[in-house]
Amino acid sequence: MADLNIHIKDLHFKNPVTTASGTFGFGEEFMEFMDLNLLGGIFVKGLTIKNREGNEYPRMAETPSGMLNAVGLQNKGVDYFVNSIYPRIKHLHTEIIPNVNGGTVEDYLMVTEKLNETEGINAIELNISCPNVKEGGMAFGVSCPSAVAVTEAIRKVWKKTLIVKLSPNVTDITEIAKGVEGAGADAVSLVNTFLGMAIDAEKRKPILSTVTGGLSGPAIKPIALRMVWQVYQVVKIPIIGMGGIMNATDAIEFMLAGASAIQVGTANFIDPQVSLRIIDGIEKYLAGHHYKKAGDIVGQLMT
Amino acid sequence: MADLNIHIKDLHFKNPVTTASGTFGFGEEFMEFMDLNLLGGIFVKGLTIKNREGNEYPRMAETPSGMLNAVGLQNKGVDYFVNSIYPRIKHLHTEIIPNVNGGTVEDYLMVTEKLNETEGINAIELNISCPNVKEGGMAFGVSCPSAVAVTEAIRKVWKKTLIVKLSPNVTDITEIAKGVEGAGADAVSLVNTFLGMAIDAEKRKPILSTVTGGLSGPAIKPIALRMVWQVYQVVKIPIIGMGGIMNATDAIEFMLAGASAIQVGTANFIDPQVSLRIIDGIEKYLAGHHYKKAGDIVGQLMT
Amino acid sequence: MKQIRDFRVKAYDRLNEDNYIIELGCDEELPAIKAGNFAEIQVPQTADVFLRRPFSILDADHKNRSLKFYVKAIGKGTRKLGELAEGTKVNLIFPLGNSFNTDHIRHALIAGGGSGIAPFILLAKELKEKKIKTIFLLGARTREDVFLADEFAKYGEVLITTEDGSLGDKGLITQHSIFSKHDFPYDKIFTCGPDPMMKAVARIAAKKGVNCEASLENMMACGFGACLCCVTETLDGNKCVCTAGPVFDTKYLKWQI
Amino acid sequence: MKQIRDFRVKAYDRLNEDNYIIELGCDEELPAIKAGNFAEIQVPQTADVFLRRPFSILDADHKNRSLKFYVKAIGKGTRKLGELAEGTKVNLIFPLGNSFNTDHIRHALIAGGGSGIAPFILLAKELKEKKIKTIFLLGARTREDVFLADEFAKYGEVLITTEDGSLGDKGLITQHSIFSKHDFPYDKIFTCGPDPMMKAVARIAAKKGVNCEASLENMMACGFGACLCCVTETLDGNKCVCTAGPVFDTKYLKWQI
Ligand SMILES: Cc1cc2nc3c(=O)[nH]c(=O)nc-3n(C[C@H](O)[C@H](O)[C@H](O)COP(=O)(O)OP(=O)(O)OC[C@H]3O[C@@H](n4cnc5c(N)ncnc54)[C@H](O)[C@@H]3O)c2cc1C
Ligand SMILES: Cc1cc2nc3c(=O)[nH]c(=O)nc-3n(C[C@H](O)[C@H](O)[C@H](O)COP(=O)(O)OP(=O)(O)OC[C@H]3O[C@@H](n4cnc5c(N)ncnc54)[C@H](O)[C@@H]3O)c2cc1C
Ligand SMILES: Cc1cc2nc3c(=O)[nH]c(=O)nc-3n(C[C@H](O)[C@H](O)[C@H](O)COP(=O)(O)O)c2cc1C
Ligand SMILES: Cc1cc2nc3c(=O)[nH]c(=O)nc-3n(C[C@H](O)[C@H](O)[C@H](O)COP(=O)(O)O)c2cc1C
Ligand code: FES
Ligand code: FES
Repeated sequence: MADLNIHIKDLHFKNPVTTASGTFGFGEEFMEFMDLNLLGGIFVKGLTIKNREGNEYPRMAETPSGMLNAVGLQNKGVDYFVNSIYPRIKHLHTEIIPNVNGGTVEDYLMVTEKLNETEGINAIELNISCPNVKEGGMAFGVSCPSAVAVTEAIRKVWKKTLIVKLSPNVTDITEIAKGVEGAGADAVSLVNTFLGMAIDAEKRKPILSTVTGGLSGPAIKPIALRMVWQVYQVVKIPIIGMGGIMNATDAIEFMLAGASAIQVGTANFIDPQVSLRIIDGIEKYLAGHHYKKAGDIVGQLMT
Repeated sequence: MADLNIHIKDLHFKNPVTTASGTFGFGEEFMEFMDLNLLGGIFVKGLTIKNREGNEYPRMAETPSGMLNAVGLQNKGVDYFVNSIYPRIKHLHTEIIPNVNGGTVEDYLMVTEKLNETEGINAIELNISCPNVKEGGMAFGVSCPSAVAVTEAIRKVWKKTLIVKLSPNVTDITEIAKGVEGAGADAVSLVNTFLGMAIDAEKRKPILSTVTGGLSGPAIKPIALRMVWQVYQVVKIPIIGMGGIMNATDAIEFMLAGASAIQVGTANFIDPQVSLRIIDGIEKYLAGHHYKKAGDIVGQLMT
Repeated sequence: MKQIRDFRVKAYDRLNEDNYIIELGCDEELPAIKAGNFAEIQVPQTADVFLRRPFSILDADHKNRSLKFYVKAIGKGTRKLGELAEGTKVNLIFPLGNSFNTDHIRHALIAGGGSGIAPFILLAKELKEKKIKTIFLLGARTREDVFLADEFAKYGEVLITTEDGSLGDKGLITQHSIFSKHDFPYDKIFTCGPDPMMKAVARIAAKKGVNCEASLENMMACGFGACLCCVTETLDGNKCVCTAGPVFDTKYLKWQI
Repeated sequence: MKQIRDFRVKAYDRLNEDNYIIELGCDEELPAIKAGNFAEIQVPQTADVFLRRPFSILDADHKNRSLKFYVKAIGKGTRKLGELAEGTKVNLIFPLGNSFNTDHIRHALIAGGGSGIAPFILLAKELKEKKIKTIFLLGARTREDVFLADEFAKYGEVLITTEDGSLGDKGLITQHSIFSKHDFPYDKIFTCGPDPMMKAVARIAAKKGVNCEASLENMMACGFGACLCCVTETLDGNKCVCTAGPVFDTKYLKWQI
């Protein structure tokens, strides 16, 4: 059987399949559906320094081959995660990666410092691309100087693996990717959701309470794939790819385009066991094409 | 019956439903399917100064709720259009709007000047957003200064209605929209296709000969709708909206978000008669909601 | 224990043009199912429906390994679900959500508005088993919108209100005389239906000092607590209707009532 | 005249696991259909297929107002099209494309590779009507991949090659002895199948100075000349296979042969 292991500095994925932040809760929601130890890693729901109630209902709209969400980083704050949630999931034999959010650089720093003290956490994902919060979030990720600034600040305090999650809502994602690489990121993850909107024509009203929200699902796959491929041409650090992955073929496409690992997001809602099927499918593909390890297909698109 | 007429300077659409450039040929391909005189207007296939063979086959990939194309502006040049095609379609009682393309500002100017001399053409659509050509195209549309420069240059020579077609592949589409408005555009049309990519995992190759192509269809609708709504907040000139419109409800959503008229693109491939159904549906909606004219719903989203 | 399981369409019971009961059967034994539980159904054979759709479990037949759902066709998914050929595979995640609390009740009032009747057949069965006296108050726009009244009659007295007076009392559910009568013998109200109606019922319950549980139908993306899309405001902040609900004690909800 | 018309699934003829003939019927009279024409079929009841799919018209029964298509299931759309219940509505745009030129032929050779046989039933009928002697050369990987041989036998002699030799001559279609025999009586070759095979046939035709027409199967988004996606390189530049083709004189194609 092919070797599926992926190492990104302190981080060790036993296979390239991880779950995307905000689509997999804290893992516990899926325990009845699967053995979580089989996953490469779990990117848990976005954390902020304080408790956040998130946006008002309605927060969701279905769209063709996708969905919009406007959750707005509802979470009980990093302390609650560290003290109450993490102890319940730290025994899992899979990497648990917190997704770090903030309205200001200081916020990001404070969250990171709390996690610094938590044993067993080998990596954080810096979310500079959330389109659903009024302050911070995506604002950091759509300008290169601010993306660099927050990455540099966190790099100073976080010594283990630092993953920066990029926004697709930009003219040139390669510029931002190079910027955060220069600022010390160990990996980039992309993409977060696309800013979109849905309207109820009969009521003449937006469907989401926040008017706009983040688009995810297969609809965005072609754009996400293009971005991964573009970023792969310009950075040396590993890429964790995502955006509409529904099955193993999709995952393999992202890997061929340059992703060392992938995240499964919206697909979890439709088939909570989909990640296991994706792991199986990648194994079969590697075997069928006589590859020795998962890393052998990364970036191997013949153009 | 509600008044469906839309006027944009010299341009008069008898209803808000037009067909998108590159998806409706020169109208003739649809004559067997419908009475073209019923359409508000026809945006014909992109024109360049010289004959272009376009990109190599394969030029198309199906994606979830959408498609990628990499046609690359195949056309016989503006002279052929003016001398051979236009005489065959000028009798139609609908607006025929050429879509103007170029690799340099001079190219755009030369095409425009040829059209200047052609009677009956009341408007041109400046395509600064084609993602499928190596030179020019989208490059103009993703930077504000170059979008402004080409618009200003054309404005000097084209006195009738000037529509500038915007690229969605930007961080902030409102900035570009404001720029071209300032440069003298009479209207903006948005969106062109999103830069995307498709991969054949078994062959480990891109599906398109050009690796990347333009994503269209319902997949992009939520993002396109958001962009129309954002642009509506910042410009005073009319907006022609498009991106994934498949039925009357979609069209009405774009109008509520701020579009004075809409273009039907990819949907023409699946149902060549879809535009007529959309006109019908808009009429029914206006009647059902007791509106006197189509213009009354433009931008009437209650947020 | 939550299951992800393939079922097959066994039969439809067409109540009228837009309302139907769908019966789905499977091969394995059903898990325990409680009144109020729902299922996330993946609607097959359509390009229009991306996410699963949540439906209350109307009835569970453990012997025949089948589930029934009452569905009102209001959109793409609910229409398609009503058009499947017998034998079509339909995937379910179930049972989801919490359930009604039937402890310490002497006399229950069930108030179902419009299509908000689905969770009440299982509830009626549970109440009957517990020998709790139950009265059913069904409100609808017209007589054509009153469903399952005969079924409920098996479990207790059925009262009906219609807005146009075409069946039962004329008016809204909350205008029914049982609420204005001096004698209000009920010590628990269960309600499901349109939000304004549930709020009105909750208001009456609060006034009368009677405990009231409502089953909410918020928009859901997952149905099992992963997406945080389905929240409702409670005294403890935003809670997911799919995990903390769908049944809530109305006192706990931050409804402007 | 091109039509957009609803048909209904009448019947399937399952050739083997992956190959089938689907018969679609409609209520109105069929328009004139020529050998080589194709239809753009909208595959219903699936989320996976966005665009229509092009298929050559295998046969047209004007009396019974039905069309037949031979389909090889290779992906999402072709698999779904093989699973529809009788009576399912299927929308078609047809007839599309040009047709074979059967003028001034004395002796025709039809070379069909793999699944590239669909356009040849109508062609065989036309040739027979015109009393043009025709020989059929069918090439496939194994005997399991040879279809409709009995059908073609009604219109002329049938020769078969299989790569593994399980039926007919062993080898590729172009390795069949008729090409190496001194006597080559055919003055027209029609071919359809995988590109490399059609190119090889065209090469032989060029060498022998015989006119050759090939039916191409490029990827299409529309099928009627609107999108310019389906091009093939010709001596006159890029041409749409859906309108300038699908049938091309191979001399006109810029094939590296
Ligand atoms: C826990 C729970 C239990 C439910 N039980 C039942 C049941 O037993 N029987 C039944 O018929 N329905 C029930 N519903 C509602 C049902 O899920 C929706 O009617 C269904 O999802 C609509 O799908 P659709 O594709 O037909 O509608 P769509 O085509 O997606 O939408 C049509 C219209 O309905 C609106 N809409 C869709 N879903 C909802 C919703 N959940 N709340 C409010 N508006 C909505 C949309 O905004 C749109 O305007 C339940 C919902 C929940 C959350
Ligand atoms: C004019 C014309 C006539 C045709 N006639 C017939 C016919 O009579 N019988 C028949 O079985 N098929 C015919 N085809 C081919 C048929 O259209 C494709 O097999 C079908 O579109 C595949 O759809 P799918 O959804 O099953 O494949 P998908 O799931 O979309 O694709 C599966 C795989 O097949 C490849 N593929 C898909 N379509 C084509 C294509 N057109 N050319 C090359 N590769 C492709 C894809 O890249 C992918 O790798 C014809 C095509 C054309 C253009
Ligand atoms: C409901 C929902 C909530 C999300 N919450 C977060 C979050 O808290 N932090 C984050 O970085 N990304 C969040 N995302 C984005 C996903 O992690 C992922 O980047 C995106 O959904 C694209 O992948 P997909 O198409 O596979 O879903 C969320 C997405 C969804 C659908
Ligand atoms: C095959 C194809 C060719 C296109 N060619 C052009 C073109 O020549 N000029 C142009 O401005 N836009 C072109 N477009 C973009 C469309 O006009 C439209 O902006 C886009 O497809 C989004 O709308 P839709 O989702 O409704 O298709 C093309 C789109 C497609 C699918
Ligand atoms: S629907 Fe996803 S958390 Fe409730
Ligand atoms: S398929 Fe659209 S032009 Fe041929």
